[in-house]
Parts: sequence; C-alpha cells; structure tokens
Amino acid sequence: MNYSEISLFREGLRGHVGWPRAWRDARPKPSYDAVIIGGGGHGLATAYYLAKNHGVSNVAVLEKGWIGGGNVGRNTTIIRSNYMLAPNTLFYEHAMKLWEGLERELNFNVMVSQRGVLNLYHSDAQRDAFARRGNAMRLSGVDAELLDADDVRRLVPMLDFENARFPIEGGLFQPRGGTVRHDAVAWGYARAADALGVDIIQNCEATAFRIEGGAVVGVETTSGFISAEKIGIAVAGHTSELARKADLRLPIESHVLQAFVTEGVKPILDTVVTFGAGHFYISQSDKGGLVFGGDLDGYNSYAQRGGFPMMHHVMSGGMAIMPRLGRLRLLRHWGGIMDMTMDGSPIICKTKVDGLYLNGGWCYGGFKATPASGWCFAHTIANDASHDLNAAFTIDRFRTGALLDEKGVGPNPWIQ
Amino acid sequence: MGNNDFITPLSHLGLREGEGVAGGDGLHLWDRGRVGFFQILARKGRTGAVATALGFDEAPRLASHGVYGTAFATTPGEWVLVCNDDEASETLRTVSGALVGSGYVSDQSFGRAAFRLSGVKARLVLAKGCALDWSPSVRGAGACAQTSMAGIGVIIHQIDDAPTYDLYCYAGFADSFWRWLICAGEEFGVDGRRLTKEWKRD
Amino acid sequence: MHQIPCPWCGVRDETEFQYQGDATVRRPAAEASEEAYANYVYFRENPKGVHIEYWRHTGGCRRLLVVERDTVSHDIKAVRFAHIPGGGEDA
Amino acid sequence: MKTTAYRLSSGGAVDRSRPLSFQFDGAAYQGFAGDTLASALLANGVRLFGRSFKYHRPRGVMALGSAEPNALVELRAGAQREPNIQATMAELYDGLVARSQNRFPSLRYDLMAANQLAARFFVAGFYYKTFMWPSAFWEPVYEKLIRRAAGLGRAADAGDPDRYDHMHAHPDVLVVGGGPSGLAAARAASRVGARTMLVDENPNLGGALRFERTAIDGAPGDMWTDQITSEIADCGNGEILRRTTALGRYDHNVVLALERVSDHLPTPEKGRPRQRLWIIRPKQIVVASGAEERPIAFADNDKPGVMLSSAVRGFVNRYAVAPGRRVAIVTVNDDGYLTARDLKAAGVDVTLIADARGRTSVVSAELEAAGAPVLRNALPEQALGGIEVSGLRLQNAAGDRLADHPCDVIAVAGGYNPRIQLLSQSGAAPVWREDLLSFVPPETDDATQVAGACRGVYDLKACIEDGVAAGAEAARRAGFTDAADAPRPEPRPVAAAKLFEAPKPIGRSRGKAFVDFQNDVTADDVRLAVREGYEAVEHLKRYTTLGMATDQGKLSSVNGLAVLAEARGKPIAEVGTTRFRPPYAPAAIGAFAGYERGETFQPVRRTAMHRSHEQACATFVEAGQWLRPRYYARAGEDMTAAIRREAAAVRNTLGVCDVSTLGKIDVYGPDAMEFLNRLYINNWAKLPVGKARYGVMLREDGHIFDDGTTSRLSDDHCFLTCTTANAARVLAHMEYAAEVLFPDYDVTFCSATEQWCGVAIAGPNSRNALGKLFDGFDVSDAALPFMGVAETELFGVKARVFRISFSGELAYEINVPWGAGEMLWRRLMEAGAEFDITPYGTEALSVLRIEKGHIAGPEIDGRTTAADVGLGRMMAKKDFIGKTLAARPGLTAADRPALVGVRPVSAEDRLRGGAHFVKDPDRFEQESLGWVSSVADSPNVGSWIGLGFLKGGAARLGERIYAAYPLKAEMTEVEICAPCFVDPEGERLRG
Repeated sequence: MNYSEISLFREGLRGHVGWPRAWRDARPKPSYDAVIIGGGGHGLATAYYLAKNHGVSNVAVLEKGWIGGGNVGRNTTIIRSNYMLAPNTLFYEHAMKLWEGLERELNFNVMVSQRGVLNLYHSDAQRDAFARRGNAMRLSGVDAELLDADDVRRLVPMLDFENARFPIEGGLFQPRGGTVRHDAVAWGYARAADALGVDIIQNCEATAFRIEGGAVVGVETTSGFISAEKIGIAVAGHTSELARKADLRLPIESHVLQAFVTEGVKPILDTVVTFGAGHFYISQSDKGGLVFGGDLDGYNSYAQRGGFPMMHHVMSGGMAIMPRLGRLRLLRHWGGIMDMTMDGSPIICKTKVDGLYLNGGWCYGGFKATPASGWCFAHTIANDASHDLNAAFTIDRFRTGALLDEKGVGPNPWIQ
Repeated sequence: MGNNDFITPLSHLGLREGEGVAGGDGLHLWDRGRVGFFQILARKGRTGAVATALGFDEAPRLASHGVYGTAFATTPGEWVLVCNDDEASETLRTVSGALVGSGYVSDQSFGRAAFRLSGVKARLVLAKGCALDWSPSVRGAGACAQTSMAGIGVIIHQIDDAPTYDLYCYAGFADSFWRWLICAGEEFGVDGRRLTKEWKRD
Repeated sequence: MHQIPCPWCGVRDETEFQYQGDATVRRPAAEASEEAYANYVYFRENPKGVHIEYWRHTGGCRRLLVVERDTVSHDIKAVRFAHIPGGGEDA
Repeated sequence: MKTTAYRLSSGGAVDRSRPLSFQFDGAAYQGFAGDTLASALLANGVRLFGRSFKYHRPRGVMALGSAEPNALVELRAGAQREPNIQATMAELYDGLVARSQNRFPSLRYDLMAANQLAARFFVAGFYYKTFMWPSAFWEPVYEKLIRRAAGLGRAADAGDPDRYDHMHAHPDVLVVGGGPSGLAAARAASRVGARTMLVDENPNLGGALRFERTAIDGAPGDMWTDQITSEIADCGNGEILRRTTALGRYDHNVVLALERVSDHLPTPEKGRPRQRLWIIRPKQIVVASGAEERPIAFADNDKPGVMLSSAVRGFVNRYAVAPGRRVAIVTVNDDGYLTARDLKAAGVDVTLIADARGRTSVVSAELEAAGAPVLRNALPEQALGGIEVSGLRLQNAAGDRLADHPCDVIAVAGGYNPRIQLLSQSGAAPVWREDLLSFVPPETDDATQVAGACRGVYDLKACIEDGVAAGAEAARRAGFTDAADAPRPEPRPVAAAKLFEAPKPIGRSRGKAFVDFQNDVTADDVRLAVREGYEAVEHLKRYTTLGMATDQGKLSSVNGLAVLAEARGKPIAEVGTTRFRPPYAPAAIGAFAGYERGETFQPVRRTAMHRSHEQACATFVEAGQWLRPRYYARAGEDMTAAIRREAAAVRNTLGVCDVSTLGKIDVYGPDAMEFLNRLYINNWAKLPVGKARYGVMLREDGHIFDDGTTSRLSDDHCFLTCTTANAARVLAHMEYAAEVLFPDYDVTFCSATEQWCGVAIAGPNSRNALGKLFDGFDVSDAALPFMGVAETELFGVKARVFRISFSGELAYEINVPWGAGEMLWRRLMEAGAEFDITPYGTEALSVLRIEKGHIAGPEIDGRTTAADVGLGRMMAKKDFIGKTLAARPGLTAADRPALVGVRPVSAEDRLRGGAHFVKDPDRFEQESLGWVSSVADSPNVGSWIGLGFLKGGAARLGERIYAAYPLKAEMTEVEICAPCFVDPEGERLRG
C-alpha cells in the first residue's frame, strides 16, 4: 500500500487494521540471479538498486538475524560528504544526492534532516588543513563554508568559548550535512526492494560458498543451499569472517565504535558538531535525545559493547566544549563493529573469485554511504565491473600503493 | 649544584622548596623541590651485572635501598635511582663509573618534579586518580609503581604507613599535576588557592 | 574496561597501554618483494575469537607485551613480554 | 490543614518534627524530612505530576523508586536545572523548587492535549508514512514542529557549575542492592574478612523492607536493617555507599556506580562533588537488586490515581501518605491483599479487591474472612474519570461487564519483574520462567552471584538465606576459604493469574491500554507493528519506541513482550528480549567526565622558560599539550607586525627561540649507529663523534613518519631529536624496532625530553652572542663548524651546543638542564642585548623555515613520501624501515604532487594555506593540481610566499598557475618556484 496522508487518514478511521507487512516474510527459493549476503542498509540498498536500476529483481537478501540489526541500527545517524580525497568526495557526494531524494524514491520517510555538519578547528594549522579539505570539496562541487569564531558563536551559541582548554577558532561547515532516522533506512529499502520482487530472508545465515573452477555457483545457508552465479558480500563488521570462507584475506580489522544517547530534552542543538581537539561529535535527534560518539575503543573486537576509557574520553570532550551537557543524563550506550581498512577508505570491488563481489571496509563512513554504496555495488554486480565512483575502492590499492588515507595515520586503524 | 639561579617546576607559584598545603586529619601535600633522579639502563644481557654493581634488587614493584639511594626497577633491565639533591652529582659520578661496560646512566634530576603526600586521607586523594589498589592488605611501605593519574605519567613510592607517598612526574606536567592534587584534596580540607595559578594562554 | 596483567607491573587498566595490533605478522627479509611487505603491513587474519596482539605498557614499564585475547568475550588468555623469546623475565 | 490533607496522623518514617517547605509549579507546599518530592506532593493532595510525551495525557505517580515512568519534573533552575527527574527519587530538601514539564500553558490546562483528538492517526511509526510532500517542507515545517514537541524537560541554561569526581575501589566482594538479600550477603562476606562494598541507590538501606510492615524475628524491618548495617560497618572491612546506583558491569568485571553525593542538598558542601563516579574492580560481585512490580495493560491505565499495588502500600507504610480516599485493588496474586491489609491497618478505605484468579490462597482467604471486599475472576476493563481516576470498570472472566466501581485510586498488582539489567548487559539472554511468570538472569560467570528477588526468590526468609549463601560463596571464591557453604533456596512457583493485558473494553471505547507509559506506546501499537512485519523484538522496540524512554522499559518491557508473543502466537520464551544497555538508570554526563572538562580537559605542559615568556608578553599556542610562545607583541603591535619584526630580526641580527618541546632521546650502546641506520633513510654508520646529522624516518608503509637531527656525543651515546608532535610516537617506534624488528642490536635508550630545555639562537650575530655567553669557549667556525656539537659548561651547568639551523641563518641550539632554563634565557638576553636580541615564536619560526623550504607538519601529513618533499636522493641502499613499500608504483608515480615553492605574481596578493592549484582562473569547480601546504608573509622576501605540492612538481618551475580558495572566493595567480626563497646556496649558515 502506498504511504500517504490519505492512506494514513483512512487507516486511522478504521483502527489501522489494513496496513500490510512492510516486506514479505520470504522463504528462500533454490536459485536466484543474484544473492546479497547481509540484510543491513548496504545489502538492502544493493538489492533495491539491482532491481530498480539494472532490472535484476530475482534477488535474495540473506540476513542471519533481523534486518537492520547491524551498524545501520547502531550509528549516530550522521550524513555528510566533507571528504578531502577526490574519490571519497565524489562517492560520498553521490550518496548525499541520493539521500536528498530518498523519501520520494522509497515512499518511506527516513527523515533526512539537513541541518548542517560543523567541524570545529582550534588552531591556524588545523584551519588550513580544513581549508584544504573544504576547498577540495568546493572544487568538486560540494557545499562547504569556512567559519570563524564569531560565525560559530552565532551558529552554536551553547559552545564554550571562554574556558576551553583548546579554544574554538572556527569551523568547517557543510550545510547539506545532517542526520537521518537510521533504522528507517533499512526498513525503507527493504519495503521498496520487496515491492520490486526481491526476497528478504531473515534468520538465514550463509555458512559456506560453493566455488567451482574459480567461479562461485552458490552459497550454503542455514536454510539449505541457494544457487546463484552472482553473490555480493555486504556484512561490514564481519567481512573478514565471511570472506575467509572464500579464502580471501583482507586489509581489514574489526573494531568497536561506541554511540551514546541522552534523555530527551527540548531543542538545544540544531546542527551536528564535531570537536577538533578530542574525539566527540554530537547532534540532537527529533525525539530530543542528544546522540553522540567518539572514536574506536582501539582494539580488535567483535563485541557490540564499549568500555569506560573511550566513554570517559568522549564525555570529557563534550564537557570541554559544551559544559551545558553536564547535568544531562546518559540514557544508553552501545557499540557497533566497524570494518576498519588499513587506509580508512572502503572496498567495493570484484574479488579473485568470479561472481563473488565484496562490499565492506566502511570504517566510520558506512551509514552516510548507504545509498551510494548500494548504488555502486549494484552496478558492479550487474556489469561485473566497477562504476567510476567506486573504481578506486579496490583491494589491490594496498599492493600498488594507490591508497586513500584521509587521516594520514597509515596502516594503524587504532591510532586516534 | 644548589645554584640559586636554578628553578624548580613550581617556582612560578612562588612555592619555596619544601613548602606545601595541609588539610584535615593530618593530610599534607608538599613540593620536595629537586632530587637526584637517574635512569639506569643495562646493556643487553647485563641486567644482573648492573644489579650487582649497584646493589639493586631486580624484582619489580618494591623499592630497594642501596648505598646510592632508593632504586625502583621500572622495567626489565632498567631502574630509576633517586637520591637527595646534595648527593646527586657525587652519585652520578660513582654510578657512571660502576656501570662502565655493563650499562648507562641518564641524569634526569632536572626533568622531574617530586611531591610528597601524607596522612590518613592520602589514600583517598590518590584513589581519585590512581587506578591501583593502595590499601594496606595489597601495598604497604616500600611499594612503588609506575602508572598514570589525570593523564600524567607518575612514579608512586609509598615510604611509610602513615601513609606517605612520594610522587614523581615530568617537570613540564608539574603545574597540572599539582593543580589536580590540590583539587582532589579540597574535599578533605586542602585550600590551595594561593598555590595554584591559572596558566595563561596569553 | 580491560584489566591487563603486565608481567612486570601487575594488573593494570587498558588505559595505561597502547594497542599495537596483530602480533602474528613478521617483517619479511630486507630483500623480500613488495607483495610480501604489503601482506605484512596491510593484510590481517582478524579472527573472531582468540587474537594474538601487541599492547605496549606506555603508562608503566613501557615494554611491548604479546597478549592472547578473545575478540568476542574480551577475556585475556595469556600475556608475555615481546622482547624476550618465550617471554620470561630478562636476565 | 491543606498541607496534611492526605498525610496520616501516625506511622511512617518521615520526621514530623522537621517540616520542609518546597515549591511545585510556583505553589508553596510543606513536607517532612524523609519525604520524596512524590510523597510530599501526594500528601498535599497533588496527583497530577506531568504530561505524557506524545499525547500529552495527564500523568501521576505510579511507582515508588527508579522505575517511575510518569512523575517526571524539572528540578532546580538556571545553570543547575535538571530535566526529567523522577519525583519518586528526588529527596525533599528545604527550599526545593520543581516544575512540571511538556505542557502549555499549564499542567491542568494543556493545549497540546489536543494531540489526543488526532491520536488515532499518531500511531506507532506514523511519521514514516507521511510528511513527505512537499519534500522542501520537511526541515522548515514538519520537522520544526516535531522537534518543538519532542523532549520532555529543558536542559540547563548555562554551563554546569558543579564539580564531579571519580573514585577507584577494589573490594573483594561488591554487593549491588541493600535489601534483605544484599545486606545478608554483605554481612556474610565481610564477617569472614573479605573487603566488602555494598551499594544501594536509595538514601536508606533495606530495599523493599522499607515499605513493608513485615517483622523479621519479631523485630520491625528497619531495626533488622540497622542491626545488619552496623555489623557490616563495624567489622572494619565493610563499606556502604548509599544513594549509589550500579550503572553497568563492563568487561573484566569492572563496575561503574554513580553516587549522588549532594543531590539531596540545596547545594554541594565546599570542596565536595555533586556526584561521584565509582570505578569498582571487585574480585566477586553479588547482584541482589530485587524485583519491580509490573502494571497491567487496560484501558486508560495511565490516569493519575492508577498506581502499582506495592507503591500504594509503600507510600502508606513509609511516608504515611494515603494516595487516595477510596482505594480499589486489582491483583493477579497475593500482593494486592498485602496492600489491602496494610491500608486497612493505616485506616485507609479499601473498597474493592478485584482478583483475576478464581481460586483462593492462604492470604486471600485470611483477608476475606476478615471482611475484605473481594471479587474473584474480576478483570480490570478501564480506569474511569476525567483528568484523575474516579472509578474502575470491570468485567468477569466470561467477558460480562460488571458494575462500575467508584474509587480515586486503582492499585495494580500485576506480578514481579526481577531487576536483571546488570546481568544481561554483557549480551547474555535472560531466561523466561513460566512458573514464575518472569525473566530470570542468564547463567552467570564464576565472578558473579545473584541473590534474592533478582533471581525469583520472593519469600523474605528465603531471600535472607539466599543472601547469606551468596555472600559466603562470593567470599570463598575471593579467597576467604573459611566462609561457610550454605544451600541456595530455589525460587518457588508463584500463585498468580497470567494477566499482562486485560480484555478489550466491551463496545466502543476510545480508551488506550498503555504498555510503555512514558513513550505513549499502547498494546494496539504493538499489534500494529506485528501486522506490518516489525515482529522481531528489536524491530518492535525501534518501530514503536517501546522501552526506550528514560525508564528504559523497567515497567513496560515484559508486558510489551507478552503482547508481542500473543500477537505472534508464540510463547514469550521464543520471542526473546531486547538487549539491556548500560546505564541501569540515566546518569549525568558531567559525572562520567569528572575532572577532565573545560580548561582541565587535558593537562598542560610548560617549558622551563614559560615564566620568561610570560614576562616577555608572549601569546601562547597549543602544540600538542605544550604551550609554546606564538609571538611576542610589543606595545601597539598586532600579530602580523610582531611576526614580521621577529622574522626580520633573525635575518638581520639575532633572534632567540624556545625549542625545549622537541622530543629528545638518549640512545646508548655499541650498536647505536647501526640501529639509527635502520630507522633513518640516510646513512649513519660513519657519523663521527661531535657531529650532528639531519635524518628522515619512514613508516613501514613508505610514507614520511618524522624528521630531526641526531648527534653523536660519544662512541656509544647518541642524542636524537624528533618533532614535538611525534615525540611519543617516535619513542614507541624505536622501542618496537629494538624489541621486535632488530632484537639483536646492543642498544638501549630513554626519553630525555624534559631533562633538557633548549633555545635556538639564530642570526648573523649568533656567534658573537654565543661567545659572550660562554667565556673561554671556542666558538670559531673551525672549533664548532656547521653541524658540529660541543659539550661544555655554562655557569657551572652542563650545556650542549649544536651548530644546526632550521632558519637557514648562522645558528646554534643550546641545551641546558631544565632547572637552568630561566637562567639561560636571562643570560642570553644580557649577552645579546647589544645585538638587539629578539625572542621569536612559532609563527616567525615558521616564516623562517618556509623561506628556506624546510618541511614541517603541513608537509609531513602522513601521506607524503621522501621523494614528494624532494628528499628522495637521501634514501640509501641499505635496509631501513619503509624502504620496500616506498618503491611501490603508487608512491613513485610521476604525477604525484611534489614539493614546490609558490609566490603570488603580484606582490600585494596574499597566499593561504589550504588553497589548491588550478589551471583555469574563471571556475571554482575544476580539477585540483595540488595544494598550498604552508604560507608566510615574508619580510625578507617582501611578499607572501608558500610551499605546496603540485603534480609535476620540479618540472614546472617558472610556470604561472592559480591558487584557488573557493571558501573565500579567492583566485590568485601564482608563480611556481624552487622551494627556497632565501640564500639558496646556504652561505649564511656556513658563514
């Protein structure tokens, strides 16, 4: 059923008994044209664009648990395209453009809210580094503004300009950045893909690949064997584990990234703000809770929970620039598992196994990338070749040295 | 040395050597001024030789007291040797001599601040920033540890059961560490307003 | 919060340590190929389960430790010095 | 009279001799010491506390403690305003000021209540289905409205003025919960010598006992509690923390607990924190957190006046407050009867006990015999009334409507939920016990014991036995082997009716049956979610927001799961639960931050000459944690003028700069030089004693890691320097190399950064000044040539003099021990006076090095190679870290941007760092050919100059292109030149 004011009104009058399932509770068929492993944002988006852009609708999405249970449901909901290195800038900008039309595209309100993303800088050197990034964005046609301290005061009056250990000198602002209702992204893509004929199969885990003569012919699952000549892996967080079943060793480590949310309060913060002298970024959700995060806990982990050290560091960062947060109370904190690549940029490419495609290594960028990731991965699977937008996101770059190291910290994902 | 031109890490607070602050229940915190502080490094495979030459204990976590002063085995093959300021240059000379062929000494006497914290409430002050367990059943007089407090690397040495603790940190951190100690002591009556000073950015 | 038993300093908070990653990789010989070095520097087993990894005790003895730790439960199975074959104490 | 309208004349634990005044929504009231804000307001006949989140329905008190979903208020004001505080947890103090939330203009007449009219459309997830047209309306219109309506209370107006701190603790046994089980456990553990810490979130110990009339061994509960408490406190190794909530249990058994040190006072006492975060590392944990009574979902079960049975009883027993005049009780077990008994004893009318069960029990029979008005097989259908409860509508098991029953309180006994949060935060799933009609904790690890109601043991005597056994077991496992081994009582099946949601009202009814009160989630919302396929328990939570309010579903989760299970036709055990996340109860961000906030967010590092710089009116800049002089403005000078003056002084006569922050490392051992050979890309083996050399280090991936000069002081002693920013990383890098990569070298090293402080003196007169500074020290070019090093004495202090230059001028660096820093500075000022010696800061330093094309932070950004910065030829044949991967095609490609110099074509144009090189002056959208990394307003060149990275690099010298800075809409024509603007032959520094 189409979602609209009209249908909502009609259902309201008759007690909402007429709403159908958002997506069918599909059982696996023995064979598909393409199978996507991973019912997260990226996997579901990939299935949707395979059907929508490439006419490949005999597709199954296999999810070992419930869809959207991974990082799409555990992040801090931020979207932005403020990257410096061209391949990243263009890719994330493509994502941004897809976000901007997503409600209509999916007939599902994922609440794309472009209230701006502000990265604070605290020294001239940092300003110049941000300017290099901001100018790179502008040269690529992406919006960016360089703000001085007074601009920042006007934009976010609650910041502490007096007692800060690292005084705020200004910020790099992307007005089109913002937040999205994260769970809804998974649900929206699932519903739209389902409507195009995609089978979304929950509680079905891929256990092994069947590979013959260097080409994949299907996947063993907890619901039996499913044959398919094109299989896409989109299980960020667990990519190494699944890829190993196809004898792939990757430049990836799994790390925990924590997220935090406070009790709901009346609006005090409109934009997304990131601290430049510590690890802290924050926004306020439409429900009133302040959603914030920091950096990795800093050790390999597959546990979806965080520890006190990073928690302390993040809260201190918050209190360093927003002392008004002091009496607000933390409601929940949790962890998500990040695929950290050795240069901080993602992987969307073919593998050494014909018909097996890899989408992973999203580091911190996974959620904001979701639409473009699905869009490019679908293109790569449908055409057995990368799109220009993901041509640089190969595994091979680590051998050739064509790296995409936004942070410049080298092959040490845990360095913060 | 003892040259009046020398400063200590807290000179800027107008703090005279040995001056400090007091709180309730005999809580006392003061700056010991400069001490002799040497890092002793054994050459590969010569740890035993160095220990014998200087009469050091090789075991960690307990201070050993020898002719040259108090030594902490800070890591395999390395010690920190602490002595009084007036013995420092003599110690450096003799220790360097004793180490020829087996190890090296790096004089760090000016690179450290030395504070002393004493009184029954001293444990509580430490507990606000030190993650180690200093209760008597676990650590007593003679215990020493290298750890970090308030983001500052410190060496802690319990010298008696008052308890009294010697705290060593890098000279550059002294002002921040002192501030932290004063703040942690305020709940127990320490009033350090005169002896802390807002650092200036400009 | 991880409690890591340092062979020298005793049990300490994770905050005193600096994580240094996979301890199973070995630097190839000087004359080895770019491929060999790339595998050494970038490619990881990244196991879900016991991981053998380096932690440097920067807040204490500064020594590099080899820690066997479960990446799901975070339980620590074993700790030894990295600088001594066998990991015992120096002599 | 008003102030005691509902206060009973006797009984309770409030201190009637200590009246306290307080305000709620501007009206003045009086309560007593020992009251909570909730009990005090109820005593004053106030029953309407707040409005609900979505529908703005009137809400009152439902529970007693930290599970309260409805009675949330704003406490205090201004910078200390605290939103969403549970009135049931707020201890009354004299002068307390509270305000209701989420209503306009007033609590009783809330216009937003109009939402209820549209309620039929505002079902779970309605916003996913609408607000899409026109899309341009989302942020400015729809979302604005949603955001304004969101939240409950208001955050503080200004920065939190209060103090928070942390405290570390290491008990052998930590007991969570000070009820009968917890107290018994703590006593059992502490009496055998285990260091025992007991934490309880309330101001008084005793747990549920505080609210009961039950006697233990003939004595009132409070007396027993005091007895045990003093035994724990007096045994010498027990510590009790009141008002302390265990928030979470983390890896390796670390527990975080929040102590509300001062929240019960108007303001914290001097030097005391508002709250303290305890970081507890126990050997063993005993969780005795008790259980929470749960409500029942029935129409309008959220009206003020509908309360939990245990709460009604508790208000009467502990606070001597009658929640109403006519109390009707709805129960599925015996708990309702206990409430009836205690109310009767207190003289409060119980007009009905509606028992969902058909059969009698011992307790019910007893009370019935005593004349209690019991109705069997009676189920609640709807709470009647306007803003508050005025009656109860019932039906019987057969579904027939019974006569409406007038009452002003409905006490609901729906069974008990063990407080298992702490035990399932780690991810372990709790277990549903059909015989207990509740979830019990998952299997625990061997460092954890669970005792009492928390594991479904509800009988008081059994709870105490269980506590004793658990405490002893914990002590034994902690190494106190003489702790006695006692049997653990098993939970006894509950004699209760299975009722989570009452039958729907007969006929048409607008009544809503709430499952999650604070988030306005109804049983119908749950069914709608299932209908739409959001049937996985996590989907349900996320789609309806069930259990996501500030109470974290303490009252709602089980009922929600029950409705879900029913709708899916599965047993509760199969639908599972969502994972509990810490903290157990909301906790202030300030408490987690503790001391590290504001200007004490990070420690500050001061150089030995800091005071000298202050006296010279330096403006400081953060360099990592260091404070370094940025420039020294003289009277009437702005920053630009000061920098130009300082930079010019160095070229023209003499400048002095504090370089103490450079990383310094003493490297010892016969293999020291070989070791350096592996770290640096250039050759070191032949560096003679008394000489310094510049070196570059790479990461193993082939990119530049750091650079600096290192000197050979003796055969087996080198003195290495590295950049301020990388000092710690370089030391760790060297340690890794020595321990893992090249373990056979006989080398050892340690940081000497803070032992030595240093200055650079630079300029044509630096040698003259040096000569005056050191009497009897040969400073001639022959004795101390370029890159020469000398160890000497300065006024009786060891000093090291290095003839090295970052500025390109004749220059020296002088190191003396930290303590001599101010003296060195002072003597230099004297010695240099005749040459007009000029202190210069990091800005002038940067100008000078850019004039010479020396790389620094902006050029070493972690992505550049030695070849990129023009040092490719330094790379020697030998093996060094980074050699192999530096040769990869990606790092040697011809089109990689390489270091160049850049200057504006017209001398008055300025350059900016972060600008990009482009071809076309007329477009701000085009390909970037590279970027400007560093710029300087050079007094010595007479224009802006810069360094940058340009594709093609050196091959493009003399070309004119453009520096684009779209962020300021600037396009500057620039000329590419060699990255050296002053004295390219380097005659000055060798002079």
